[in-house]
Amino acid sequence: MIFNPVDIILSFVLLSVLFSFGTDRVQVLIKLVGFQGIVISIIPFFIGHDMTTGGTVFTLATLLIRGIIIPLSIFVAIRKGAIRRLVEPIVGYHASILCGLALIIGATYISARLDIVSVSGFKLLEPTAIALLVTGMFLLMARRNAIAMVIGYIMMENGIYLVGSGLSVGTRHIVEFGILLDVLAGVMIMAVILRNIKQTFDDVDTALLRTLKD
Amino acid sequence: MVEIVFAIPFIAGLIAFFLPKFLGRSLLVVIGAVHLTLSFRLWKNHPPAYFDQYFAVTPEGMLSLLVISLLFFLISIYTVGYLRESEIPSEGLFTGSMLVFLATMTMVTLSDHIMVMWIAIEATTLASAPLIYTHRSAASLEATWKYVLICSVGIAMALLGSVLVAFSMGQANSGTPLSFSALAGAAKTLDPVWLKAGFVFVLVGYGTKMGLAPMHTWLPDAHSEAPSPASALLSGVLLNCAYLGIFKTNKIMVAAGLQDFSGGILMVFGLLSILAAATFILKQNEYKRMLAYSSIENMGIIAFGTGVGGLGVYGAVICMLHHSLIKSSLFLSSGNILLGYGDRLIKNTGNLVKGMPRTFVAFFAGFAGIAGFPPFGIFIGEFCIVIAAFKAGFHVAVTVFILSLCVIFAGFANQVMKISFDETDTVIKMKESISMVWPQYLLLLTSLVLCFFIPDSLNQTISDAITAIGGGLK
Amino acid sequence: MLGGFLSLVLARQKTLSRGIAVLLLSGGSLLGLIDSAGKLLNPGEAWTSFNYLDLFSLSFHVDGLSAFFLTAIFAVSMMAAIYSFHYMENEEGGIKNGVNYFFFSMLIASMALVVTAANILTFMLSWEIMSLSSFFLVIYGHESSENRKAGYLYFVFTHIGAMFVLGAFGLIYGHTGSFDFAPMADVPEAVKILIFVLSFIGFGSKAGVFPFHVWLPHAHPAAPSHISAVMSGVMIKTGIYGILRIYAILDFHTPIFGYITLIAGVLSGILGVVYALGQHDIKRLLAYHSVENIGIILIGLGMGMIGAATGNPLVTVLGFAGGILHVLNHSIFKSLLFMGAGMVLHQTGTRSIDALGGLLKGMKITGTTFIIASLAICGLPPFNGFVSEFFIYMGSFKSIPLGSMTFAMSIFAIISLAVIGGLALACFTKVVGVVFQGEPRTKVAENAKEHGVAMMVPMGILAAACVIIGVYPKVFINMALKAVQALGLDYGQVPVEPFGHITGNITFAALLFLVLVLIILGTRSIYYRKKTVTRSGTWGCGFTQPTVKMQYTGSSYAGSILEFFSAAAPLTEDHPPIKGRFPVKTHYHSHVNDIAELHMINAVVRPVLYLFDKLRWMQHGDIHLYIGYILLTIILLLFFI
Amino acid sequence: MIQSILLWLAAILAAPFFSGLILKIKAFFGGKKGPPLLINYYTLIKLFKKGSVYSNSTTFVFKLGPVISLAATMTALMFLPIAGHNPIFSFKGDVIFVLYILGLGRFFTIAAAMDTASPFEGMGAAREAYFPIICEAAMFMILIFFYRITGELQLSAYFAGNTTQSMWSSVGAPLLFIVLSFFIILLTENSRVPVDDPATHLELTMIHEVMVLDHSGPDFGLIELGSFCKLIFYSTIISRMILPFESSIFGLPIVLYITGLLVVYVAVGLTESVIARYRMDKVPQFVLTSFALAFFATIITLEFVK
Repeated sequence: MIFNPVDIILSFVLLSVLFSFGTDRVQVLIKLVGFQGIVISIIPFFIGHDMTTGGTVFTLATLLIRGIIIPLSIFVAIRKGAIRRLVEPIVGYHASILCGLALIIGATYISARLDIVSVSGFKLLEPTAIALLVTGMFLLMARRNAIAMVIGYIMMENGIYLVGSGLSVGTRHIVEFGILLDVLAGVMIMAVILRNIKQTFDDVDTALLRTLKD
Repeated sequence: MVEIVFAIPFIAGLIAFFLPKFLGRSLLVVIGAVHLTLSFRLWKNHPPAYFDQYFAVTPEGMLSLLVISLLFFLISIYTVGYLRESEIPSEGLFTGSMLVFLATMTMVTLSDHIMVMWIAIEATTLASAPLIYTHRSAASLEATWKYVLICSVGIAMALLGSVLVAFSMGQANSGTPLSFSALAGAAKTLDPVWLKAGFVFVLVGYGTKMGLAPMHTWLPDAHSEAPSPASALLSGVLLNCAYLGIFKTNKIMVAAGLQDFSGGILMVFGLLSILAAATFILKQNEYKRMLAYSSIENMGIIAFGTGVGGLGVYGAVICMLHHSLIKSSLFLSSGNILLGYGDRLIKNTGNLVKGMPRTFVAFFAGFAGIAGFPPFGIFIGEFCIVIAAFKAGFHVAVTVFILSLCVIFAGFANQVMKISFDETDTVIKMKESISMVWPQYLLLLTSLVLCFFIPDSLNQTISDAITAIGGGLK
Repeated sequence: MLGGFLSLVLARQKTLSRGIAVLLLSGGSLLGLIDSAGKLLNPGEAWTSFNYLDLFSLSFHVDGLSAFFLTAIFAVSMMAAIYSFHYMENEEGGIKNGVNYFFFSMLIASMALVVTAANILTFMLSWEIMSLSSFFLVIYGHESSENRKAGYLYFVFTHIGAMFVLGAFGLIYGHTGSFDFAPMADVPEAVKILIFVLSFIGFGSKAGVFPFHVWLPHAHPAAPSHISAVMSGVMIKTGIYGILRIYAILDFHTPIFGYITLIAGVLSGILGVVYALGQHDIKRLLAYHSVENIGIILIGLGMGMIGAATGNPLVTVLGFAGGILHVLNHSIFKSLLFMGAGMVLHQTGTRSIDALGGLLKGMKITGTTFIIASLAICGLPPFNGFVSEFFIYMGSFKSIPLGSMTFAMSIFAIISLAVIGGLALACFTKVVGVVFQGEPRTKVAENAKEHGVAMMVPMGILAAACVIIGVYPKVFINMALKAVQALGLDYGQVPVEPFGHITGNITFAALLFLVLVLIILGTRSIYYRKKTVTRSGTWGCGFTQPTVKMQYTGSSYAGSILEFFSAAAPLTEDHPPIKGRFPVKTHYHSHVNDIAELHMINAVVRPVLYLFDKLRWMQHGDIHLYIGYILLTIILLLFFI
Repeated sequence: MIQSILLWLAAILAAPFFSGLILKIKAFFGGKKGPPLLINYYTLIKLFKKGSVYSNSTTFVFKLGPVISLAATMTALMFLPIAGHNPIFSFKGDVIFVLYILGLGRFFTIAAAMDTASPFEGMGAAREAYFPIICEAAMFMILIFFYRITGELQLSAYFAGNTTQSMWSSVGAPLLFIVLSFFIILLTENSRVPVDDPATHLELTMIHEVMVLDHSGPDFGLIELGSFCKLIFYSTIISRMILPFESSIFGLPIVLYITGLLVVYVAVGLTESVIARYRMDKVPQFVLTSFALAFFATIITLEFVK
């Protein structure tokens, strides 16, 4: 079919990915992650599976957590420690954007090679998933700001969630549930650590965390 | 009713957060004992699991579980003494997370469902993070940060891998549950490409947790910064849990007839880890980091053995058992050394044999064991692995294996000799109480006994475990 | 044999009380000795096997070869145990002694296990236990840094050696698929050669074959003397045993083995004795002589292998028998020498040759036995060293006509044997002359007395053994022949006849010589009865006040010879020139560098360290790159799907 | 057998005479009258009449030295075929035994020297220990040569009967080298010029003489006797090698033998009178030449024997 809500939504996500490459503000990143969270958690509605009530509730819960709780918690962490709002890139912004484009293209290419479409009927689903994954990785590697790294981690999880959402119903919920739990707990712990880092070094620049080495 | 085994410590852990010091300590030991007995009963009469599609009693799981509970019991005894000697902030948190950690690890060993396994392993990460941060120092904070972040990323990879494995089921058998046993059963019908991809991701993911090079980077930091009982747990059993994940996935691979692929990758990772360990042990200047790297080495050996297959798998399992026993004893001894000399650097220690003779015995015996000297079991393990590798004809690989073991030994021995015999003018700050030496002795003794005599039932369990992934004795 | 083990096990519990330990040790060794000797004299093969871990089996098997080595092991350990009773007495710390005895008994037991092991696993197990226990014995005196260094060196070398052996075994298992030490049938020859080389390196590093002997001169001085006696006497021989055993297993008679062994033997022989000449520390010197004698043994074995390869029974048996007999001989006189050195050390507290002198006056028995042992180690008749060397000579000569390559080899062997003999003679005249004769150079040496019956009795017994074997070698040669038979060189029953002749001749000649000596002595003493015998100072050739400092020291004694070998044994001297018309004070210090040690450091250790140093940047503490590793790994792996 | 024993005794008894001969020759070349031919007997008798003086620093080894060295040489002589007669005893490999028994003698001479704590004797001992090493190498080289030809390992197989003759016929040329190298060995082993100068007055430059400085009286006599025997041992071999002729005429072999001995001793005397003693550090090269010769000879024989 020509008009496909999922692909439209996913294209938004890809856009947000590009933004996340370009931006230099932590808040923006957080907002983006929240946006992604909301978007990807509503995707299951549009994927052709028949939604049971339980499934619906579950999806809503996902939306709640991904879209609101997690971003909020990070905001809280920030306000608690009035963290500097810059992401301190290792790779510059413009270079990052180029990287982003390259990543998206690469992602599309790869997903074309492994025919995941057979599993889920949507063209953009897999490229977006891979793009999110790699973006998360990229943020983890290319941003010295600890918060940016956490966000990168969340993006990765989002990507995996997308991949998982291509699964058939029988196994999907447990997967989603697991991811959700993991992200929640993980982000909570990370937030705690963030705060501690802030208190110890009164900065979240991971360049300070390079003392342990051989 | 299998779940109770991890339910109890979980609840206890939650309680322990709020208990006063003394109660917390005693609770630790009590739960350890209870857990030990429970897991023994589990081992003796395999009861069915309540959520039987998520949990099951598998031989390889039982092996790790037994090791876990034995180690935890002894370590908890040690911990009591340790807590008495050293002052650490918010002890409740410490004991609590110890128990929760135990619970999560138990859950790993009992889980049969891919996702549950994954959740459990991630949970171990989160549960052990506070343990590493116990000392509240900048360094420990950094270690925790790296530990959590790297492991989470790795585990995320594992998750992706699991999902891909799920993909490999395709539409054909969407009915089958995502449990290892079921998948192993239906292995032939799985799509090999997805399976391979899944295995790669799972291996990298759990390998990160298991400490296989080049994903091992968090390990030395975490082990050196965590308080010794925690490091003992981390290196003694946590790594095994991660290994369990790989082991089970490998089971599917073997069942699907892809053991050459998986075996090859495992061997490569094994060798890489051993080489990495050699690199850093050779000129190490902190003993706890040294021990950590030696853990990496042993994980490498185990992975290598698993990859070799045949007798090698047997060797790998033997190595796993004995490494847990010996390495944890070593970490406990290193805890004594740390308390005694109050310094992490090797050059500031020395003449252990005079200063702390009891600890010296445990420490040196542990070293001999880890270095693969009889009468400790790792000797048998390495022997089997090497023999099997030759039998399978991986001559180059086994040459690298042996040579790097030599290098590691040279470095390790050098450091240990320094610690044990060099002159020093430090005055020992602690006295060796019974509860801080006997756990090590018991651990070593167990390894020693297991080197010469393995009870048939245990032997049966081992062979069950290894036959599943094509480990044969001949 | 089992009886021996039983009491050893007992000894482990009671190690705290020295006496009991010694009693049990020696008793156990005695039982073992009787048993093994019995096995040797009336050939019978014993099997024992235990099930192990339900899949392997620990099996032991005693054939001629094992029995021969067992005899040596138990004999020497018994002596050493008795000796230790008085030697260890003024060592502080009962617990320390206890530990020492514990590992001592473990060492004996494990050595016995090694030579009786009948499959790969058993062998490796006992081998490693042996290494471990001997390591603890080496670092007994861990207070001094050089002992620690020695222990470390030994530990590393022995472990690496074990790894090589493991590799060889792995190859064997890989091709036969069985753990047992059974002759290998259909295995490609290249593999067999590889196995031989690997195991040769592995066992050689235990036996102290050049250039793998580096640990030896460090470790032996470090250990207490009775331990050095055991280690140098029998423990390093387990390496020889291993080589022989592997040779028997391979069941493949190529001259290449012979060449390898022989050349290694010649190198170790000559260089060993040259380095020995350069030593000032008496125990180091003896240690280097162990290297030399291992060389001689290997020459014999090499000859045997060549003989076997060229299908010449006589050469084969002569070579092997000579080598194997030399194992026994060396274990006897070398342990005797170490005991003597131990006595000196125990009484004077110094190991430096040039600090001693004139001990023969104070220590009659020690001195005499030491001289006897020196004569034996120089291979002079009528002592036991001569017998085995004689056999090896015979073998080498016999192999001259066997073709050009063998001809070259045998010339090589004979000449080097001759040179070794000469050098050894020079070296031991130096030791005897400087340590036991002349004037004492220090106070301690001046009033050194003997002490400890338990220390002298074994020395006496061993010295007697030297003479007995030297004069009446028939029985022992037969033992050696039994051992050779066990090699399975498809000659079946080795004929005792021709060798009987040889031994007969030796006995005869020795007796003849002794009779002659006695006659002359007798006449001399009778003659002297009515002579005026006066004592006075040594004729100082015009010097009116000769001082003890003017004596020829060991360094100066060996100087000219070392010059001759300076290529192989670079000599570093530290000697500030004398200044002024009335020179105040100067000192002279010389040290012979072991080229093997130098090159081992330059060629092996340094590169390895360098390489791994370069790799250390991996762990540079930046989390971003850590995560990068993970990504990279995955991307790489994805290519293999 | 009886004959052999007689010859043995004769050789021992005659040894001093020939040594005296050397002195005579040297004197002759020096233009002096020189001592009587029987000088050595006189000295021996005189010595045996005397008493002994022992240094305080000596032990029983010092007394043992002379005895054993003498006994060693005598034993060696027993295995040597004199004038082509079968020796008293002989067995396969007796050569090795003989060489080593001589080594034993040397050991004790050195030990006795070291016993006196005199720096000069130590010096001599060091040299005595050093040079023979190379000699032994050369000896064994020669042995290999002989074995190569005869395939036997006993002196009787080389020098008894017509074996030597046949050797000449088969490998004449190399044998010349052997004779030469053996002569060098003789000079070294018996510490004659140019290796050592027994007649010099400066102890620093001696080898053998300095080692026996402290021996006196009968002991010294024994030593002297021993060295005479040693000399005659070597020269007997050479004389047999240069005059290997066998004949049934009674006494002719003896005559030949004696002439041979005369030649050898004269040669020694000549060398002593025409050549000066080498510097000590030159000596090893000199001795090595003998080894080289023997080696060369052996290599050549490879061609002959094929």
